[in-house]
Amino acid sequence: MTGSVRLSRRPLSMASAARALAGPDLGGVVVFAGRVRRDRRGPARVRAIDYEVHPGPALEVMRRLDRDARRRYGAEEVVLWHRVGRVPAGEIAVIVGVAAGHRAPAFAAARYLIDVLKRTVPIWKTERARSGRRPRGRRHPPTGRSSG
Amino acid sequence: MTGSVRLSRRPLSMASAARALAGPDLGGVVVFAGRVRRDRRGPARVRAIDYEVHPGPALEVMRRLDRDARRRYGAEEVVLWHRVGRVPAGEIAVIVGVAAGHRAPAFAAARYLIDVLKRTVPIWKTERARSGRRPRGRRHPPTGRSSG
Amino acid sequence: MVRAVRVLLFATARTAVGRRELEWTVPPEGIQASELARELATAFPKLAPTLRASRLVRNGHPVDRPTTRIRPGDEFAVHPPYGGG
Amino acid sequence: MVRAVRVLLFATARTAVGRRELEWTVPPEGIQASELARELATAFPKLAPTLRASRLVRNGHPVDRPTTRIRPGDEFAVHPPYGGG
Repeated sequence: MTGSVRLSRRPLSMASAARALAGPDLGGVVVFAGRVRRDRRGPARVRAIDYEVHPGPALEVMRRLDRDARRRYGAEEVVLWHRVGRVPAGEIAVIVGVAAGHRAPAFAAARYLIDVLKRTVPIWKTERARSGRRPRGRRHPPTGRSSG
Repeated sequence: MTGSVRLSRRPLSMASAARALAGPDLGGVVVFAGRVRRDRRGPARVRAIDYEVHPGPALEVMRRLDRDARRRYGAEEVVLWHRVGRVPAGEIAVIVGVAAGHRAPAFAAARYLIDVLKRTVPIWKTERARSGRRPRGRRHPPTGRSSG
Repeated sequence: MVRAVRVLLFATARTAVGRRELEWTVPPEGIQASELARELATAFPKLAPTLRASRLVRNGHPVDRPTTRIRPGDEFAVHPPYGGG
Repeated sequence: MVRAVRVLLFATARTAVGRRELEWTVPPEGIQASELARELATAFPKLAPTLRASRLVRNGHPVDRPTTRIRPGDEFAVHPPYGGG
């Protein structure tokens, strides 16, 4: 069931994720969505984040995370979706979802997936201010986050 | 914003919960849904769970949980919905959802809400087998769970 | 004149009594919560074990002390251990 | 005959070089990964600090040893620290 791993240039939907996590014996469902935040700390507001990806290796790592969630946590359905390209503030950049028999493993697996995804999947982000450029006065690395 | 607390005789939807948790500076959204499971341990399968509620005190405790999630965890939007009456296997009995600036408080608050809801909100469940009665051979208390 | 307490029975308390709700006559000056519980256990012996494990709730608020007075017109609920979710 | 390695540059590596992709000529017998990185850092001095913080990836798989040989036709990617989500 690694069809649940996806890189997408189109908006992501929590409703679609919930539909992908159905199953009559799956009592606990946890869905996490990371949204692009307007950054309030800098002189310019973040209007969007550009997500860059190295697709082959990214999908390979995501499929490994999917397998880990099933083996280690007993996740029975997994959603691991990341948007790429420009994502406007307020929209969803990443969704992880897990359905399991009970709530404890569902929470644990979802937390594992998002934490490890951020550290190990070859995806990078660049903030964009209103002009479409990086916010003025910012230093690298960008500090705006979708879900921190 | 305690309008997010709800007892409902109608089906609950994760999509509606996700819509209730929008906000441009809310980077982390966690939604938990507890579904009625068919119980595989007894001699008869669970086909539904009847949820009984004492509405006034239940809503009062749920509003307190909502406030706790905001104060202790920085949750900025909260969803705390419980279905009452007969809920067929596979359908959602409870949804908790949290939107916060970042993912860590969103996960912590969602976990807090479902754990404390189960222990402190005056809601009770009775399993129903295919016949509409409690599964044969079962002892009180019922062991079927929506989310363990 | 109201002379009764409205008793609400949930879950195992309901099945022990066979009803969701009772009108229970009490003296005009009321009755202690523990005494009302004892009267109910006497009238419905199957309710006794559930009562021992339950929280008693007066007008929507948990009864903290057994001496809390329940008066005519009050709602008195028997809350077995909760099990939502 | 293929004589070049396809070099992929992401994030800060891309901005340091000003391009997403390069064709980098190497000897027919290939070149060690560490040596290829050194050549790139020499050609693009702004890339040097990013290279030191980056993972090198050959044909989609992390380069574990600096002596790993990169051959003509290979894909060689520079992965700065990840930041998805």
